[in-house]
Amino acid sequence: MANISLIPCGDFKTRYAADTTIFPTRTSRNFAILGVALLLLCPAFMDRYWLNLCIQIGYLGIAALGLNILVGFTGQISIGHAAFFGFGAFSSAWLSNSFGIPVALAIPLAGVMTTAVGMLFGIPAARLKGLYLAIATLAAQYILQDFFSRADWFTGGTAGTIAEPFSLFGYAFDTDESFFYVVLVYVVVMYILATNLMRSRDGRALVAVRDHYLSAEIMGINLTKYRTMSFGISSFYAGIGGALYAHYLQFVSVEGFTILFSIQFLGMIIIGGLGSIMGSLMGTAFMVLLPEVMQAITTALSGTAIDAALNLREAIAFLREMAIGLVIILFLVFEPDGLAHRWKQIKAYWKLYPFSH
Amino acid sequence: QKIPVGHLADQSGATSDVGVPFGQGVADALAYINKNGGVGGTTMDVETVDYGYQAPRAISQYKKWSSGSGKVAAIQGWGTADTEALTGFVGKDEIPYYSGSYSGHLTDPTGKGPHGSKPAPYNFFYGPSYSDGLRAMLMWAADDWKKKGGSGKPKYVHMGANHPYPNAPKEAGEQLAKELGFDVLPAVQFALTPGDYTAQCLTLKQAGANYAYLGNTAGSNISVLKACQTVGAQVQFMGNVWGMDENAAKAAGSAANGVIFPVRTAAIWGGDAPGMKIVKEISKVSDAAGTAYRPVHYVSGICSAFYMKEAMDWAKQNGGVTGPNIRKGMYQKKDWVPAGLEGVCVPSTWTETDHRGMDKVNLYRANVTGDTGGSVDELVKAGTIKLEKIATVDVPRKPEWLGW
Amino acid sequence: MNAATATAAVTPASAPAPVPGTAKAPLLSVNNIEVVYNDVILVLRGLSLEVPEGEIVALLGANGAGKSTTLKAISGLLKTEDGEVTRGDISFAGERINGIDPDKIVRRGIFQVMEGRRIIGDMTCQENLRLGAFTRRDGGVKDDIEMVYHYFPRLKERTGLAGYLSGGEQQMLAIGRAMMARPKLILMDEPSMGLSPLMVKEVFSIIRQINKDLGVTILLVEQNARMALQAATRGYIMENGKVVLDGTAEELRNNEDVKEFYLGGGNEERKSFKNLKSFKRRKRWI
Amino acid sequence: MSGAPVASPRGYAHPADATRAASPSDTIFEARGVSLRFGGVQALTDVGFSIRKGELFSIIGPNGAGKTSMVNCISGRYRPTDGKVYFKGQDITGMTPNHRASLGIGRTFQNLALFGHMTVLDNIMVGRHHLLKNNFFTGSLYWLTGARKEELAHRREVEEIIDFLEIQHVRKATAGTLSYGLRKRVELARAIALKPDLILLDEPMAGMNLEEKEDMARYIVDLNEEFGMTVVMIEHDMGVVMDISHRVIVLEFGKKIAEGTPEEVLADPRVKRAYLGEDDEEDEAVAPPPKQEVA
Amino acid sequence: MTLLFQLLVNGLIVGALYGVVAMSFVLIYKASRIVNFAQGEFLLIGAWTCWWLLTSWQLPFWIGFPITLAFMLVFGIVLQVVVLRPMIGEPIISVIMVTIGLSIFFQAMMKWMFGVFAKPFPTIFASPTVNILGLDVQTVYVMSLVISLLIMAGFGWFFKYSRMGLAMRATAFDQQVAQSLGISVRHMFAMSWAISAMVSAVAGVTVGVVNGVSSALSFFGIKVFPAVILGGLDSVAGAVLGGLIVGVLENLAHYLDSQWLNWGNMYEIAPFYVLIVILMIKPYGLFGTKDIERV
Ligand SMILES: Nc1ncnc2c1ncn2[C@@H]1O[C@H](COP(=O)(O)OP(=O)(O)OP(=O)(O)O)[C@@H](O)[C@H]1O
Ligand SMILES: Nc1ncnc2c1ncn2[C@@H]1O[C@H](COP(=O)(O)OP(=O)(O)OP(=O)(O)O)[C@@H](O)[C@H]1O
Ligand SMILES: [Mg+2]
Ligand SMILES: [Mg+2]
Repeated sequence: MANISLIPCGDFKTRYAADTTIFPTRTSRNFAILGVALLLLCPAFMDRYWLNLCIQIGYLGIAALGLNILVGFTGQISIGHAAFFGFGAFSSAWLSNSFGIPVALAIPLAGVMTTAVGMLFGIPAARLKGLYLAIATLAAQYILQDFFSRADWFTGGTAGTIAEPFSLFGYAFDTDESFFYVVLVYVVVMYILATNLMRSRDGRALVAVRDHYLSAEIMGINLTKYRTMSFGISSFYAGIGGALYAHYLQFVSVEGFTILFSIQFLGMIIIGGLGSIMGSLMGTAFMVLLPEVMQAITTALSGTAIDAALNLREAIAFLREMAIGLVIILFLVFEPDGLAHRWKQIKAYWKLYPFSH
Repeated sequence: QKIPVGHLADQSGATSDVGVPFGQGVADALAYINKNGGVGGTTMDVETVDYGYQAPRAISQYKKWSSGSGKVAAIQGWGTADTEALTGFVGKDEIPYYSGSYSGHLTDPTGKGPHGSKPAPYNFFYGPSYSDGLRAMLMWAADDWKKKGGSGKPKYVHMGANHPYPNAPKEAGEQLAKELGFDVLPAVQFALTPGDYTAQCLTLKQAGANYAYLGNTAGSNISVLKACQTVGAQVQFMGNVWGMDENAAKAAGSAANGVIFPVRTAAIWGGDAPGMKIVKEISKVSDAAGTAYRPVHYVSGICSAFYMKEAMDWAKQNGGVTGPNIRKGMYQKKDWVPAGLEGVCVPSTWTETDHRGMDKVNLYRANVTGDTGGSVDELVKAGTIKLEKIATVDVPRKPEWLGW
Repeated sequence: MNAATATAAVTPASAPAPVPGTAKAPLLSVNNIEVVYNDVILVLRGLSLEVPEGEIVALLGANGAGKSTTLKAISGLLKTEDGEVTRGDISFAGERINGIDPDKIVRRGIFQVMEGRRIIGDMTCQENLRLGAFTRRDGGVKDDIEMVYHYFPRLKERTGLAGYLSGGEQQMLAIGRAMMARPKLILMDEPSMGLSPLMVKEVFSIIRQINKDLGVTILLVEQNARMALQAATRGYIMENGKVVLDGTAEELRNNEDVKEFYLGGGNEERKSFKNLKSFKRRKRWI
Repeated sequence: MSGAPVASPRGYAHPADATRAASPSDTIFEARGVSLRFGGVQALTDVGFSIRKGELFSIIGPNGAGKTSMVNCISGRYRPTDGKVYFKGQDITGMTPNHRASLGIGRTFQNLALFGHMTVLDNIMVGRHHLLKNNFFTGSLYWLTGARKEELAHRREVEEIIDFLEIQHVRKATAGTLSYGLRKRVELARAIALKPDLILLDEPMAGMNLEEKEDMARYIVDLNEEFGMTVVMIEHDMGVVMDISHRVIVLEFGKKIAEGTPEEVLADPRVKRAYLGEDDEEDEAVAPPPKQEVA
Repeated sequence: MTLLFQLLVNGLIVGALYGVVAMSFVLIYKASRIVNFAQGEFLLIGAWTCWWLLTSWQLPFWIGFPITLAFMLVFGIVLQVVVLRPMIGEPIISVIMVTIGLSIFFQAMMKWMFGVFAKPFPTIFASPTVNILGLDVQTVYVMSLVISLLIMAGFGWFFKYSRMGLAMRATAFDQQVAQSLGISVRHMFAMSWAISAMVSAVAGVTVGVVNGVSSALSFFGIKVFPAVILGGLDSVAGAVLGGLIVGVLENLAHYLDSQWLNWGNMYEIAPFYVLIVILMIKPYGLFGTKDIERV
């Protein structure tokens, strides 16, 4: 995961404030703002299929960012993220169903509830490291899943529970077009919060714990606190993501939050780039779009000459799944550091051009 | 102008062992309909998509189908994952959703039933609900107990994973079992994947269970059957609709011998019924030679597709093939069978307030004798595997059972 | 290049001269190599050096000059760090070896003692030593372990995991491991780092012994220039990825600049470290 | 210790009296009968010494003598199996390392222990952890909670340290890719950023050439004299130890075998035998230093 | 009481099977620190291969089984050469992700090649069950028990004493150093993948014989994680012991559940609770080596 330590030419800062901004240059910042503005227009020209994909990328991206904070920034692998995602979904539904709390409020509250649960399951992090910790999170996955199917009062048991649509001032955001904005706001806010976190004290402490926990401790960082807290923060993100998911589908069922889903979350951040905030979103997009692209290819193929010649028919579904696996493998073989890394290299290339060598 | 129709199937995912034959049945039937006049002369534009039993993919696919100009008139769906996730959406978008998920709550279109859950006005399925299937088997079991001259109360146990699908009929079944005079034992759980379930069988044996419901899909049911055979637990197993079929009987071998399960059609492949002729024709869509053996799910898939087709026929004549019209089309007749499939599909009735289509459940017994190496075709032909109809049970449409 | 500061005896490095007094080809010769890390960071810019068979050659230079990089380029380990030799070539015993996998290079007889000890922490000393002899197939491994214990008796006492050894003990183990391999050429990266003065002396005498008794050629990277130039027959001094000065050890020892910047104290007495406060100089041949 | 900039130009108070304190109340650290064992290995046996405020104190000894272990006992990485350690009169034996850091103990490591994937700047900012007040909540809200102001104030001080150690040019570089010598310097910077009263340096000059050692020595002397930090240093280069330290203890096999001024210790025959070696071929390096002149 | 006793016996027997799968994890982990998420698919591939040889070629088990093992050996090597070799030196977590990709790939491929239906194994043992201490047990379980014990003893020796075993451990510890010692990292990896694939095939065939072969078998791959961790990630004997413990725990939990608690699902969840408790007491499992924490 070697980094390039070059400072692009033309990077002269005269004030420390200017050196700590989120966007290194004015142009990049303007581009980001423009990007968000363009996204605001999406519902006008995208159909529900695309909006749905964007919404999926949105809420999964928030949860993936949480996992990246835990895995990428703090170095604690978790294979139980889907359970926390699910907990957020159930919490939000429960809060709004049982207590009549408006959904707009229930979502952040669900985030807080999930944080608490996350910290509870983060306690082993004080003593466990690496894969031992990872398997402890696997235990969290199974224990929570079991809890979901048992706790009728909370989750509706195995039958699942309905979740109210998101509404604000009496306006219900129950279409893809309107819910898109809800997710967009959450994505922007959550990503900015994370960016801020990572450039301030506690974020740095998390990274320090990842890179060298022994010296981090000697630099005054309370390992137990930060390791547990990292679980908390990550669960908070998972909870928010899950809550958005719940109010989008308006139905939550235990079935959705399996270990495979947890592994998919891991896939998102590894492909996006560990320890990269924007990478989380890119990785999510990759993992969400990959099956869709493969499906599109499959659809395009079926009925064509190739299909007829090879008699794909039944095979095609399996070939598609195999292709998904293969793309993941190939991607990692050629880009083991993730999308964010490639993105950085592209940027560096252009900045340093023609002196890229 | 074609009628766009969506078809979600699981060909590669966790439930593909039953998803493949069912999906094939649906797809072949739709293709056959198109070849033979379509819906009142208009052909359907069917897109079959394998979603690998992953809800998010089902949702994206649904969004594709439900938006824009190509909005589908109806969808042939598949399992618990997609059906549950989409129930709300199809209700709102008014797209009839025919699925292979038979959870009781999908039979309550208004959500006003005694066990009121979310309304499912656009969900249809062909077959007995999981609960009704289990009720039928319990009624049969009560009889069976008497017939066999068992003394005392028979003991009943619900088995399955703690998941939406195996659990769907759990309470309904235990309730009825009590009413029928069973001694209801605590439910026994086993995962949805194959594994070692010797422990479960040992406890069954120790508790002296007489009748056990297997709520899972075939893969893990086989493990239970085999383990119980090994430890010698003498239990009459009753399988779920999806929990037992020709393939499962083959895989479980002699352990599957004697298992009871509901079959949705009035006749199975090779059976004698007027409608079988069309079924054979349909089968040729994907098997030109016409030699393949088609398991029970395939035939059920055909019925599912044909009910939709007839509702579309009605809709076409009454204001156009739109979701709401197709839904109305489903309500037009009583105890009806799609034209041409007489004796294959079981007469069913849907009403605006009650989507429990079937009130007669056919129970079959799997008879397995000897070694089950070789293909299902051969085994059935040789009589090694035989599905034998043992009863047709009336499950009345009691109002208190609506949506349960 | 500030040639004026170099004495006449020293050959400017830009054109590597054949090693005086040796007619046959050197065991190792590095020819004008360029090394790039991560495809962008140019670290070695046309470095050349030669190591004649049977000699000890010292490679000196400031931190970050590229000494370790040079050794890694020779041993092939550069590959494992995203580095690449983009120009020039390296030949060992007459054969070109750049681009070959590090483990194959070891089989050809080049063994590197890496900077920072790098022992296998979760194995015992003995297991570490046995691993040193991984490429050997002869039966002398047991005897050689005893030989290493003879040189470093402390290692024999430590029966626990090597990861718990003190820094100096680990350094001894790393050197011992190289002895176990019985290579033709050992590349030593700062073998005296972290050793006590007594131990430094011992390590250098061991280096001499390895060289003399076992006939191993040694390329030695050292910060302790004084000791290194005493042990070595020849020396190279590098700055910023290039060799800037080379010559026999004798010549280098007497070079004024080397004296001032590497040996401490040119003409005058040794300066006290205490008095250096706020006094700053910048050398450089470039 | 608030986030606001401190009055003194470098942010460090000059001690009223930089010269060596004599009275025992000036003891900043004391070890009493410290023993440490790891299974069968007795790393330290009954070691006791005290360090005065403002002192530059060296620990020397053969490899494996227990020097690093001793420093680990001070910084809290190890807990002595026996004995106690006191810092500013307080018993800190059972205290966690992070707690000790906030009391004012900073250190560098024998084997580099930088945060390899962070920039040099961030590495040093981590050193300021216990001085910063913002937390994950206020930090996330950055602009709204004063976190930004605080960060910038501390950034300014960190830049002072960067200037002092002359590592401006690698400020933004990833620490893991630096050469050995620079990494050592960054580590020192990180330790200084803690604003410690007692700084522990474990072989700060290992792997450096003469010139770099000179630089390093200069920084250490500056730290001690200008910034008033008490310094504990482990070093194998006798020249440096003799020249700059005020007092030295010698460990061998986990036991203290000598203590005193550099000259006294050097004269001790036991030290000669155990540590320096008897022969005089290399004596030049450990020759008595020339007279010190204090700048 | 007999029920409890029978459950315990069953736990041991099934546990041994978990132990075999756990061992195949440990093998790869020990040589490369990679957690192989495709282990379940290895199982599946082994089971299908053997099934195919036995049904399509009508080979007797005692010929088909060794051929399966040989095939898996080659398969492991090919897989390593084609897919994992380019990943040498890349971050471990990326390699782990590759194994996830492999798992998706092979899962689909197996379904494609062998269909989606569960298929029964031909009868292999003359007497399908053996009575052990009053419990009827599938004969094949006994076979896997014996094989697993043999494998375990073999690997115990291999890693402790053989030259290759040492080299594998060195590779896991630090690839760069291993290469500098002349160890071919590629060979080590290829070897570990080959052996691991072979060992998983033993488990795959066993499970296949008992339950019939179907894609769902691959679930075993994840199921044994607790066993691996319980024993200690890098301990072969630990893996087997971990497997036995998990097996017994499952059965014990089921006993408690069915007799008194009636919570349901305990047999699946209880091992995880116990796992967490054990890890809190022994953070490296029962036999895992502690990470060396030194500064
Ligand atoms: N893996 C790497 N990626 C990027 N740059 C590197 C890498 N390794 C070394 N460098 C850079 O290459 C240059 C030379 O490093 P090298 O380690 O060879 O120096 P050195 O002469 O051995 O110094 P020292 O005496 O400190 O060990 C340094 O500027 C360093 O930053
Ligand atoms: N965590 C530990 N576990 C076991 N033994 C240890 C541990 N830490 C240190 N030791 C042992 O204690 C002894 C002293 O080690 P220490 O690191 O303190 O030596 P040192 O004086 O710093 O030596 P050097 O100058 O070589 O760094 C060594 O023999 C070492 O093997
Ligand atoms: Mg170096
Ligand atoms: Mg030390």
